[in-house]
Amino acid sequence: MTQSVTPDLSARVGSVLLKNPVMSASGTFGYGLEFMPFYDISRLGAVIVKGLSLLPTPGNAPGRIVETPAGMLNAIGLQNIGVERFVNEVAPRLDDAGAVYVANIYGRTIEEYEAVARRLSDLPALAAIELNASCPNVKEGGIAFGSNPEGLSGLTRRVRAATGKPLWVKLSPNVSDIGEIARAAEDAGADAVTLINTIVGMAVDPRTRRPMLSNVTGGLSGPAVKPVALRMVWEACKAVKIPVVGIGGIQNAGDALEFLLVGAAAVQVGTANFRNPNACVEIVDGIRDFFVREKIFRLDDYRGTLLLR
Amino acid sequence: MTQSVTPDLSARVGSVLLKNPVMSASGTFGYGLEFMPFYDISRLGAVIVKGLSLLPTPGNAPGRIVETPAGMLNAIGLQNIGVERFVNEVAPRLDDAGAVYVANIYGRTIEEYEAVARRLSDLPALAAIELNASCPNVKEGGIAFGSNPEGLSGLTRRVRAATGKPLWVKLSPNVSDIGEIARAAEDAGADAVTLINTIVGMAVDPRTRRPMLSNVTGGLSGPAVKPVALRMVWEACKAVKIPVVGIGGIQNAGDALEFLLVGAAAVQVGTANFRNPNACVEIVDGIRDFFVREKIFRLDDYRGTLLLR
Amino acid sequence: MPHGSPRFVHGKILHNTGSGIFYRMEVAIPERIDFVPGQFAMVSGWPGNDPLLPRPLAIFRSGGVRGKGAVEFVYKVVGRGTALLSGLHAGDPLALTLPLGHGFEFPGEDRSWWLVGGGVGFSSVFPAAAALDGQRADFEIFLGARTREQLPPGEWIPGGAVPGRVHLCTDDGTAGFFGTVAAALRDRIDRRKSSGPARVSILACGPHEMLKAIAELALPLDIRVQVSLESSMACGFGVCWGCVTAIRDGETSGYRRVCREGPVFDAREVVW
Amino acid sequence: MPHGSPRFVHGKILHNTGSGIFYRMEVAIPERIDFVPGQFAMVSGWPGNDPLLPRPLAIFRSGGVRGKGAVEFVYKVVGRGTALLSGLHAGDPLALTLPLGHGFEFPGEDRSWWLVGGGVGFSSVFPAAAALDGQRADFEIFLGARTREQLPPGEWIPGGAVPGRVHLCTDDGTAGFFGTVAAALRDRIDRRKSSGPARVSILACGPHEMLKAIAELALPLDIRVQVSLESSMACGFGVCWGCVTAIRDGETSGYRRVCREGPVFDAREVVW
Ligand SMILES: Cc1cc2nc3c(=O)[nH]c(=O)nc-3n(C[C@H](O)[C@H](O)[C@H](O)COP(=O)(O)OP(=O)(O)OC[C@H]3O[C@@H](n4cnc5c(N)ncnc54)[C@H](O)[C@@H]3O)c2cc1C
Ligand SMILES: Cc1cc2nc3c(=O)[nH]c(=O)nc-3n(C[C@H](O)[C@H](O)[C@H](O)COP(=O)(O)OP(=O)(O)OC[C@H]3O[C@@H](n4cnc5c(N)ncnc54)[C@H](O)[C@@H]3O)c2cc1C
Ligand SMILES: Cc1cc2nc3c(=O)[nH]c(=O)nc-3n(C[C@H](O)[C@H](O)[C@H](O)COP(=O)(O)O)c2cc1C
Ligand SMILES: Cc1cc2nc3c(=O)[nH]c(=O)nc-3n(C[C@H](O)[C@H](O)[C@H](O)COP(=O)(O)O)c2cc1C
Ligand code: FES
Ligand code: FES
Repeated sequence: MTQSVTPDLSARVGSVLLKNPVMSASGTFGYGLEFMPFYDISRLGAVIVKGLSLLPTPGNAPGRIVETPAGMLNAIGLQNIGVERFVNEVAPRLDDAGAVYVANIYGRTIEEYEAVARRLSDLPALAAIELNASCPNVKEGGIAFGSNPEGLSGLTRRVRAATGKPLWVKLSPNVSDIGEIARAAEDAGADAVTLINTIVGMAVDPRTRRPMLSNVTGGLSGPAVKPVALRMVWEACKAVKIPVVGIGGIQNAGDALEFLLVGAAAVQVGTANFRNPNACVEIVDGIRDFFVREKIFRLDDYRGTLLLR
Repeated sequence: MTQSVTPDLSARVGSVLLKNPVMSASGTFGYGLEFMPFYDISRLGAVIVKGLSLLPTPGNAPGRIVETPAGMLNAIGLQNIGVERFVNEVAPRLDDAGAVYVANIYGRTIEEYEAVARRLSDLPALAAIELNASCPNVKEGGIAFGSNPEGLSGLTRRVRAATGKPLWVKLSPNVSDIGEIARAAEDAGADAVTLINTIVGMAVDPRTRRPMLSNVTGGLSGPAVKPVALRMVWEACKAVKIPVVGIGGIQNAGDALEFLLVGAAAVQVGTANFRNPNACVEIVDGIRDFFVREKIFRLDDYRGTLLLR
Repeated sequence: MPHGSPRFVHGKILHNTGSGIFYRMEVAIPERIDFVPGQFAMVSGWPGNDPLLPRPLAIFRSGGVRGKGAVEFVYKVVGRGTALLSGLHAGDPLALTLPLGHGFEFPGEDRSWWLVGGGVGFSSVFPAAAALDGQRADFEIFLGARTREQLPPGEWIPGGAVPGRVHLCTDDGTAGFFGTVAAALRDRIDRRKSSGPARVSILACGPHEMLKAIAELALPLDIRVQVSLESSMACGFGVCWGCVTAIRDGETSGYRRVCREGPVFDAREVVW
Repeated sequence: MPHGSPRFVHGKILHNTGSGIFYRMEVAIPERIDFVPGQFAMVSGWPGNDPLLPRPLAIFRSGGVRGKGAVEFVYKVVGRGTALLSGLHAGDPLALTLPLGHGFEFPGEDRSWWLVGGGVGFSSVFPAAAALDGQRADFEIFLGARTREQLPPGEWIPGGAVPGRVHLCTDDGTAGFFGTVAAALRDRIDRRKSSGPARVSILACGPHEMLKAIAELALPLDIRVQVSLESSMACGFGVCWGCVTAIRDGETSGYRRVCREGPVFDAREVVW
């Protein structure tokens, strides 16, 4: 009787069924294809591609990243090839690779958000659209929408109307009350919320007296933010009924399990990909091993089972 | 001409003159006396003692701290001996030690805050009162006051009226707009703002399925939060005219210089004391060495001189 | 015994080698330190801020020549910090705050001592044994482990060569007494009853469950029990209030710092 | 030259020893890898998350026997990551992503090669020299350093025994040419004019200012210059867009990834 049943890792984010709860986080996984030398990306729950805008975007001047204790600041400024090239050149290759993929989008105006969402709706295989309402690194990156419930609600409603694809809204952690923001997204028709995006931070060089980033401030990610991300995901899970996707500082299966335990439907892995290109699949395997060891047969038997005294 | 002039490190936080800009942060330095075996605490700009309440407070059940990547979560729950014992037993010994000291206070109600502030006003040598409007770990620890401008303004006004001591208001980082909160404190009569207090975070054990802290959530401190703290201090410096004291993840002189560079009048060092009991004085020495090397004669010639393109 | 005032020192590893599941590490420090058995050091000094906090380790031995000091530790790899320690080499730097905490007390009266170490708990019990051995006091040692391999090497046991002094206990019976140290202690208590009225004092360090079982067994018989508790610590010298445990104080109880009022407490005062 | 597809491997340090200001480290890896001179590895694998990011190091040599591989790096301690590396010992684990980036190009035509390394820049230039030496090509090496001690040991220089091939330059004149490598190159160019029309191609790696000076000197003379640029990198394999530099593309310019389109660029395309 030592025979072990392979646990069922399948996860559901609203209407989107994933073979496992591990996705790559936008902006840390390129367009997905870059990982093909390392592993078969169809093994992931989903690939979330780099944030797409209506037109190709050059991004910020160099001085875009700086390492911080157990974290990093980035101010890439959403450099990307634009939605048109994505649809024509990248999407077919993701289809060929058998990947489940989600497009992360942003616009300088609500109309741009709508246009990008509309264009992406043409892609039959696209699993969902993730609305980046929280990029701290471009003035127009949605931060104006993402840091108050009214702004987020308006944006979400408009994009919701522009596409039939499942709509995930990515939330900014730079707020007083994440539950309130999550509810605003839910009420405006989001199919899921994903969080956290990066926390606004800064680093300066005491000797040259200059900021380390050309953009002065940047977004903090990596293990350093995990405790904050986990708390916000927990709060969001309590605040809304739609699925919550947990993101922030996940490096290994144990970290991913923490987010699932507090109620996340699935997780995204970002900065960890940089140090270990295999991070995402190692996390899938690690979750499976944990479930085997702990005799948990289905993800749903574990999700949201945090014990409070 | 290689003779070097000792730089003038004296700092001013409103009417309070400090021999150097390095203070210990509340809750990480006991009542100050615990450091006497390591060094003469009168060498510090000031000692900020553990948060004091009207009555002795038992604090939270064990499971109070947990280490996180480059940081730690704490949920001490403000265990302290109460203001009366502080005034009678501790203050005289701080006087004897020649220390400049500041009392950090909190109350469950505005009236308690007032009472603590009033009792402390009897201490001639007390340099200032730091109002903790931002402890995330006790329901009554001021978080209700600290996370919105109106609450903070009301509390500050009342405590301002209750004491003639310089009043520093310690701000919570768990807000959307730190500048707005800092302005609320300024408008309500604060002599300075100090920030950041800890960021609310969480950690759970995937195997036992329980929170690591008895209080479920706790406050994140240490190097992990430095980039966020620095950004908020920079924003606060731009928002108010009163002095801003920078706190958050300072481990060494370089970190302290970053806060001074973006405009902080002085800094506080917290979690670093745990790993290195000499951290505060090593930072004083490190700042002095840096000034000698860089031929900076006075702190004021360096403070707030960040170069933006 | 009075404890020396703590200091923060930079040391250099002299050796750090595994013996079975235990590592033994000696660190050169600028000056010789005295310590009371049960006292500990906060150990850090590895590169980077992760792990961030120092780790508490009982002081296993302290020595030194010509003004220079050296301290020794014994540890078991249980997590990230101890794994990192085990990867350090001779010559690597290490920072230490020591000696810390309230150690075992040795009241002057004539009595027998039973020293109990469970798991790596022997690391604070052996220094007590060494002190008693130096005084030619009457003591016995009980060592508990899950299995034979998890017992400390016999040659580490101070005064261990004296016949009848050392009682080994394993949960799986692969060495010595088949059962827990608490069960072995019960046997020993029964034998004591028949052999006479010598006063006994127990000093114990090990897993919480073991300490609790010993307290429940010995306290009703008026045997004095001192236990060394564990706790997650941030500072180790009493300034963060992170390490507290509930301690009875007359009618009431309150949270006392394991790093300062402890780690050694009178078992009667611990809220088990 | 085509570059091999990158892989992520766990290695074990074979040796890691300082020689003057440079450390030379060899790492055993599961399989042999091929690389183009100028390609690099992202190196990490130390305990803890601080430093968090891997560090880029040029692949200095690659070898191996019986299916197992080994790669060698040369590095200089400049900050936290390299300091941490320098404290690692034989037997310690290390994780590597390699080979990465676009290396130097060696068009087939008959020409002379001038290889220029400033500071630790020789680490990507010597592999190019080794390749040219293997082809018995005509090449000369220019090495610049602040002072004599900061030059690499002579025996590291591939083909360095050939008289007249190696030009040492020091800013303080303590060895070889008194001045920068750019000044030494100017001399060499002047001498070349007199000696004939052989086509020359420059491969250079070193401080940005040095590369810029070389580009300004050589490009107007129609000497082809390839430069290996540095940049802060998070991933090293093209997915974070953190490492970009401005590159001219016809009339316009855009940000290209140093880790992917580079680190070696045609000096004409770099926006200096
Ligand atoms: C006063 C004192 C003296 C000690 N002396 C020794 C000694 O001489 N030799 C020795 O090997 N160990 C000793 N310990 C225990 C030692 O400090 C811990 O094993 C160590 O801190 C674990 O660090 P880590 O990073 O390896 O484990 P972590 O990764 O921090 O944790 C690994 C596991 O151990 C648990 N754990 C961690 N720290 C503690 C703790 N303090 N108490 C209970 N569980 C914990 C965690 O919950 C986790 O399950 C002592 C502890 C104290 C308080
Ligand atoms: C493709 C490539 C190949 C390289 N090959 C080698 C090599 O073979 N040998 C070698 O010794 N070094 C090499 N380097 C440089 C090496 O990567 C850096 O020295 C190293 O990352 C610094 O890490 P650190 O943690 O020690 O320094 P940090 O603490 O990160 O920084 C110390 C100082 O160096 C500066 N710095 C850090 N990284 C860089 C960088 N990438 N470019 C410019 N300045 C930087 C910082 O701004 C700071 O002033 C290479 C760099 C690249 C991009
Ligand atoms: C270099 C970099 C680029 C990023 N770009 C995007 C982006 O384009 N769109 C987006 O929604 N989030 C972006 N993010 C945020 C991540 O998707 C993720 O929310 C965040 O990094 C926290 O997760 P982590 O700690 O696992 O990295 C980016 C993060 C990094 C580090
Ligand atoms: C264990 C602990 C206890 C604390 N107690 C208090 C307190 O009583 N009052 C207060 O205002 N801040 C308290 N703080 C917050 C610190 O003063 C400081 O604002 C915060 O830790 C950030 O600084 P650091 O990263 O240097 O630690 C406490 C922090 C820690 C880690
Ligand atoms: S560990 Fe800080 S008070 Fe005990
Ligand atoms: S370092 Fe990530 S794209 Fe170049």
